[in-house]
Amino acid sequence: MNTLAAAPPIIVATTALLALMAGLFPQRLVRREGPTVIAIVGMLVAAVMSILLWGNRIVALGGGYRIDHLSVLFNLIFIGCAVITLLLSVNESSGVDRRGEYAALVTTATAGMILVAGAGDLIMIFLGIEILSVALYVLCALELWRERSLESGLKYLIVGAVGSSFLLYGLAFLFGTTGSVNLTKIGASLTQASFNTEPLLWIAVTLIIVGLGFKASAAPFHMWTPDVYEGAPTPVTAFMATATKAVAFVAFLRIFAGPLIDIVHTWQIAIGVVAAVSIIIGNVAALVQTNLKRMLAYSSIAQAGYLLIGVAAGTVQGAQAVLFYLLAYAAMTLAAFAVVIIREREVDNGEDLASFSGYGRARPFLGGIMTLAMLSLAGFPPLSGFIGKFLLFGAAAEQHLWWLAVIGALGSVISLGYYLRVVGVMWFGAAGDPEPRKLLNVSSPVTLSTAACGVAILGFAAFAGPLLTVCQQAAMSLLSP
Amino acid sequence: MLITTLAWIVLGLPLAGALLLSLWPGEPDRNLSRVIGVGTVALGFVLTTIVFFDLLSRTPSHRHATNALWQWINVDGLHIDLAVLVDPLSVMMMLIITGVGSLIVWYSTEYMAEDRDYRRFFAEMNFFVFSMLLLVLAANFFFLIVGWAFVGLASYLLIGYYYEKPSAVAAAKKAFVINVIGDAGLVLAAFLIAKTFGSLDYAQVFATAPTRLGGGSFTAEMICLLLFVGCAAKSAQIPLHTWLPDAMEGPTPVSALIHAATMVTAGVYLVVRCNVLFHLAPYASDYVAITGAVTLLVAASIAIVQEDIKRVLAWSTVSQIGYMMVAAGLGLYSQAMFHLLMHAFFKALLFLTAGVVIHALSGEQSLNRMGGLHRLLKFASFAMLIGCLAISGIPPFSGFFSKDEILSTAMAAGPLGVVCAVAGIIGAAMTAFYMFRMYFRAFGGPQREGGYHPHPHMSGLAMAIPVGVLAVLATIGGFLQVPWGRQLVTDWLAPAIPDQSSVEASATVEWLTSLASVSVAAVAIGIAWWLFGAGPERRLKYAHTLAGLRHVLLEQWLFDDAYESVIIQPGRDLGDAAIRTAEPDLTQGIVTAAAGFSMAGARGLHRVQGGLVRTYAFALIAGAAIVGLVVVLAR
Amino acid sequence: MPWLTIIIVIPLLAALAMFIVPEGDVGTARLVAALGAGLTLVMSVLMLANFHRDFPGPQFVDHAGWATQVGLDWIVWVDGISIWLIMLTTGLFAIAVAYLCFRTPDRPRAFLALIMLAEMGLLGLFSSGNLVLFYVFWELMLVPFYFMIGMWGGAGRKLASIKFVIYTMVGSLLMLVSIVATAVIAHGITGVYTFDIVALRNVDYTRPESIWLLAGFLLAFVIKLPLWPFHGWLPDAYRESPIVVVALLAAVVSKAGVYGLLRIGLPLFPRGMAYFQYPIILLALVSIVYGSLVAWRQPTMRMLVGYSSLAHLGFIALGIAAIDPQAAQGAVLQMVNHGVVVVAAFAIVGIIATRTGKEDIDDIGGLAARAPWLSGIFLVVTMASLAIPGSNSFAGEFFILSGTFRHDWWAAAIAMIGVVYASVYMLRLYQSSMNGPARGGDPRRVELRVRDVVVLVPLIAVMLFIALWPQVLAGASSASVNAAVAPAQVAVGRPPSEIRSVVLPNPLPATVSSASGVTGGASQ
Amino acid sequence: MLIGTLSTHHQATGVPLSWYLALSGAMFLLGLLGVLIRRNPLLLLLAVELMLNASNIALVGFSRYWNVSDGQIFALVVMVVAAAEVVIGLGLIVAVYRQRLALDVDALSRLKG
Repeated sequence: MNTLAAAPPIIVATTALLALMAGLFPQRLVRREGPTVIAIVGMLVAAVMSILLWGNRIVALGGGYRIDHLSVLFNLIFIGCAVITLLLSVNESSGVDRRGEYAALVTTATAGMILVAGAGDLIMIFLGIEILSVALYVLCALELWRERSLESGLKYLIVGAVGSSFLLYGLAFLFGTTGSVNLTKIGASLTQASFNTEPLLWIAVTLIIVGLGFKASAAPFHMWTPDVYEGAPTPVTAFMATATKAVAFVAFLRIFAGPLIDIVHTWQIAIGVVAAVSIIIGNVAALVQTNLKRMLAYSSIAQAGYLLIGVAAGTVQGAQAVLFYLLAYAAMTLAAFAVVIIREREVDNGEDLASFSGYGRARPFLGGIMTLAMLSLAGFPPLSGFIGKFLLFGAAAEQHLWWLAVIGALGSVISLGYYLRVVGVMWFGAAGDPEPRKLLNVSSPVTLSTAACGVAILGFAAFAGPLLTVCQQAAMSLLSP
Repeated sequence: MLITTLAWIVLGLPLAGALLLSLWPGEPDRNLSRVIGVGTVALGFVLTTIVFFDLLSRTPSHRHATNALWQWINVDGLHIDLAVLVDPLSVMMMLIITGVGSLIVWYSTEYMAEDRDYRRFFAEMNFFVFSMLLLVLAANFFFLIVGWAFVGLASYLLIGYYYEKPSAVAAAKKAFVINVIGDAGLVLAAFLIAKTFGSLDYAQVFATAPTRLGGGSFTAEMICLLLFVGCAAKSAQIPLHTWLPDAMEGPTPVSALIHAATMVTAGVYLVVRCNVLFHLAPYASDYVAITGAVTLLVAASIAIVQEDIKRVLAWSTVSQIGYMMVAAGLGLYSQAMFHLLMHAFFKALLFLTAGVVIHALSGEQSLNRMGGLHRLLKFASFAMLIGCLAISGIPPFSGFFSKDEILSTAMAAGPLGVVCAVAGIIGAAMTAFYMFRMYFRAFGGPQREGGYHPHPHMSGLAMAIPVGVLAVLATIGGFLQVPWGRQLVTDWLAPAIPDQSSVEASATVEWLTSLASVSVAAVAIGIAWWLFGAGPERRLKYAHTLAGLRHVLLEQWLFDDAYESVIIQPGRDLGDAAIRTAEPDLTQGIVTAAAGFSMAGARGLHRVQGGLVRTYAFALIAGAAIVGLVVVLAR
Repeated sequence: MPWLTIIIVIPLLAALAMFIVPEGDVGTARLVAALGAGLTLVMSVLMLANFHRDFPGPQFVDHAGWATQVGLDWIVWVDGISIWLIMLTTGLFAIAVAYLCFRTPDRPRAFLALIMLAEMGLLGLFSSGNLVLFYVFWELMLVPFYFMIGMWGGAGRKLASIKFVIYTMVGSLLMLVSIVATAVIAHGITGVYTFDIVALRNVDYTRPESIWLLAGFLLAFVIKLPLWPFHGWLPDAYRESPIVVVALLAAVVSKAGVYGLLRIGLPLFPRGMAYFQYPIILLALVSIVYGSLVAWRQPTMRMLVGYSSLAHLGFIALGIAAIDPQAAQGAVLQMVNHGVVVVAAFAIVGIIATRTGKEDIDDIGGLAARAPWLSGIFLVVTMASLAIPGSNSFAGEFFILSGTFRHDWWAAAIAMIGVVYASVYMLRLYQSSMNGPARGGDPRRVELRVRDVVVLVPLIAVMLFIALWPQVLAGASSASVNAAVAPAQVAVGRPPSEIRSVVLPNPLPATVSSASGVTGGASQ
Repeated sequence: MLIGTLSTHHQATGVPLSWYLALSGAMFLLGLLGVLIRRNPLLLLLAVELMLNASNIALVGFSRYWNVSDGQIFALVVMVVAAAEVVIGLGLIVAVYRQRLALDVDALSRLKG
């Protein structure tokens, strides 16, 4: 029974192996489509498994992994992002021979994420994060022949390793302060004693914030993000921008909103400051970007700042807001990247903002999706991005973190400068090249998943009620170990 | 009930006429325009006489009736009804408006016969009559203000009737704007009244005024001063008088009806209507009288040098209203109304006669190009002479009785009254001088050089009959109210003017004043005859004496220049300055600065992000230090 | 019958239906828009017919859950204030659609769809019974205007559109913070976490709380209005937008700011309003004088009318800041009046500009000679715009200033400067285009045609009706206005004799109104 | 509580916890310094290894202090992870080399801004 609870990560990890093997098949058709199909099917099975496990609270793997509402919700987020990433990569021009590795790496990373979401101890958190990081280093550099891809992989590796070291060092100190790696036990020991004046704990908290902040690409630990996002293959960027960010936040929640909740005062302001700095730096730096991927990278930095507001609140409302906003954020970011991916296939410089001039009028559907994504990211109601921000501000206000809410609001104003620039270029700009290289089939998986993201942006808002109930249950599960 | 219904009909007729004429699809037949234009006003006059006799048949204390059509609005306890008040005062005004009005509109049918926009003229005339009737019939201050503004609008439209002429357009705008200033004063007065009394109804305000406002209280003074701002603007009293001479750009019948007989006297009407309030505000009343006295002198002095026949009459109007204001300010309300009535007769006569001349000379208005018209236009000459004698206060013409009554009663009304009476007597001399200057230059002396081409033609009956009727009225009208005889006007108005001050001049004073004013007028006429009666030679000989004064007079005491340089140009400059500096620098500046700040930050971050791994690692470490510091500090 | 929901949804459906209309099929697009706007208008008129005139509280309450656990709900209702704004919106949008149907813009489907979306946003805004919903619609209406300016505007449209949005959003995002904070603080006081406007009216915030919470809202409101010096978005947006958009911005969108003050500022944060009373009065007065002066000196017709609108909105803001039932009633009247008049003014400017091809005042002249009907209607509009006594605008301005005068006579006196200047600049507009020697092409071409008449005549008819019988509006709104102003009156210490409404009204029970939903309000 | 016991000798070994921590801290800082000043990617990887191993020492030290095995298990996991990272890192370095690019991280600055 307990092992059954660990089924999702196990299934996904197995799927990764199967996909890898499928990529080695002699038949070209299998080599081309097999890995993707296997990976998607395998992950969907894991998703179904997770859904079936909804409502259960099971501890498995000797306390290292657990199934609760939170982990199930995140499993679905991760799998959703991974599946859409894979769908967006279909027909990618790069070699068929790498299909197996590509699908396997994405799936492996997903397995690592799932482990973090269900982590019951510090080891599992670190392990999961490293599994996905290592997979992502490779994914970034997957287009080895492209200098930029390589650069982004190596940069990510080096800076990422430093970040991981910070995280690890922080985890080590957390273990050292409490004498346990088990999250539940850490929580219990922190509740019992007064740790207000414990320098080791301060070091632990600081280093964990840095390490996770790095993974979440929060400022000032964000500087790798634009470079890596720009250099990596765009579907990988989309995956990183959504799933990886979600991992960082589930780790944040698992650690801070879980065992460290009783010493909230030691980390609340610090996380708040990181959030504020991220919002300001991300939004301001994005203003002058002309590369859409880079712009979205900075936007993701700012969005990390918004999500951190919810973490800083350190309440169920905060966690709930983070969860909802992550869902919304994933939908809007994937939608934006999906359109960029499509544009990249149509023209050479598809990631340049300039190539989107007049795009909305030429392709109202894709332009519409992009517009929806941008408006939602900017927080226009009634899109899901707005509801997320509204909840985050509410969580901050509940904790009287007024300054955070105000900075968030001002940051949103700044963000209009670049989000609306995209919209403006698409709809108000002079029409670009009249004859794109090739038209994607409407029924292609790429188009369908793009549409799905667009629908999600609206749907998450329309069905905010039930969705929030789910998020709330997930958030509640943080507090009851 | 009957009389209010009739009042509503009288009010509605010209409105219906105006609407009918302006909304008539296509170009209506000229006869139709004529019939509607004259018919509505004339019918109004007939109905008004019925009202008049109905009121006359009642006992004086029952000579009033109000009727509301509907509750216009009720906001926070302030009820405003669309209501009329029929009382002796309003009926008297109605009689003037519809009576003189129908004569003038009739006259216009011929005067405007050549005009392209026939129906527009009658539509606007009808609209004016409606507005003026609304003004006098309103039973509360609100609809008084509405009528007040509507006559301003009608005046604007008719001054700017020849809208292709830039000078007419400018004059119209000037008249409108100055009248809006007056409206503003009136509206503020209404606010103060509403605040003080909680009502704008005449009946309620006047009934409770003595108890709610102490005599001479600040509120009473303020109300009356603010009301008088409106009166001054409408009745062209200093310093808001500058629009009236320019208003002569309108067709002559318009000048006769609006800018002589009716609209410009609305200010007098209002002061008389609010006699209860003015009675409680001695300082404001004094101010009214002083303004009247100053205006009558200033306007008369300017009239002396005018070369345009209509502008002479315009300034004389300003001056004559000054007399009425003197009377009203001194509390001599019925005297003011009597003079108003007489003025309506003789000034309408003068304007219409001037119109006959202008018509005969195909639009010529300058006195310089007239002369010796007596032989060519006998009828007009006699009519004009009657008008001049009347306005100069020569007995037994109408002006003598009304002006004389004002002056003699003023003599008895305290020191200010004496001062005003003296001013009035000086004014009377000036009036006689400039009127006969006009008369002699137009009709006397030899014909102008080169004669008249085409030959001046006598007008038709439609113009002649109104002139004739008015000439008769200007001649005998004064006998309505003669000293020690029947005081018909005063008696009639008595119910509407409860606070009639019991100033009664002694017989000696009365005789002396009359003698003084008549004799100075006669001397002035003599001088005018000597100077102007014989042709241009003598006039030109003396043209350069007192050049400085003459210049000031020609510049109309520099009021326009002062306004232009003190109020209008600074306003323009301020607006331009706002557009030049405040708009881009202040309102745009904040935004631009914020945007610039953000962009500078963005460029700074752009530079920092130099692509070096070590920078990134360093930022990580620095960030760790900051977070650590915050953790330690915030603990 | 869920009146309001239907009224809000019809334009949305019309906008969505534009997606199905085949490209290039202008006729169908027009038909869809006309049907959408027309049906909305008819529904709103029917709703008005069922309106309970004397009831001060919410009516036609529709309530449906959305994300109830976080206070997000679909609560829409109207009271005596908002019903008129709903009528104004449906009426003016119908006019705008009529105008557009005869002058089909480039890419008509998209434009008409955006117009319909804008209508939905405004209708939602004016009927929101929930602060978050209010915010949702507040922002929602921004988006279509952004696109309309950006896609159909003039040469500087890109900058104008983004400036318009960013400027507005500065205020509105802080408003979002305030909205959240309001609920949080109210939660601390009452123990109920709600965004329901009716429920929040009874919350007794401390003075600093009230001030700070209102501050967030206030910025959004004064930017939307706009009041000087927050009108930085106005010149560019007015200069670059299509004339229909300018008209709607001036006529309806600006009312959102005023409505916010009335619906949220006065009843929810009376102490804050007491604190900000004089700052708002001051800004309103500056707007009046400044707007008038700048309008006077504008070179183009549309900018003249645009800045005149700044001045007129200053009057409306003054009426609310006066904290007096009479002034507030005047402001409500004037909201409708200004909307009707300014749309007519812009319509005429648009007609003249399209027929002569010129917008500069000095380039046009003497049109009255050959276009008497245009001239006549323009005169009526001019007079209404400068609020000549007897016009509908005067009814509003009179009570605004009369109410202001009662406590702050100086403010009313200063505002009179604006009244006088209104005549100066409006006559400049009228005379220079209509009078004088003919300039700017063949005036005969400018004369009104049927397409113009269908736009202008309904507006003129409304103006005349209100001029003749404003009690229809005032009577149906006074109860709500009194209720809205009463708390602030208490806060500024007005004597009890002046306070017309003591008890804050609850929604009209569903059995009395014909609304289907349950009430969203809290009990006393 | 813990801070007070940092300097007390552990019964079993006699090596106080603070010594472990001092060593680990020194290694961590050394690694950081290496990351900051080195340009060769191989040496950078080495520096990162140093940082990871600093954590390992801390983990082991704490594990000893609390007398639990968690920390040691953690350290073992870290070793595996570090190995994996190095493998990937070396692979990428080889790829860089194959692209005939300079083995200098400062040269990896095409992506910036």
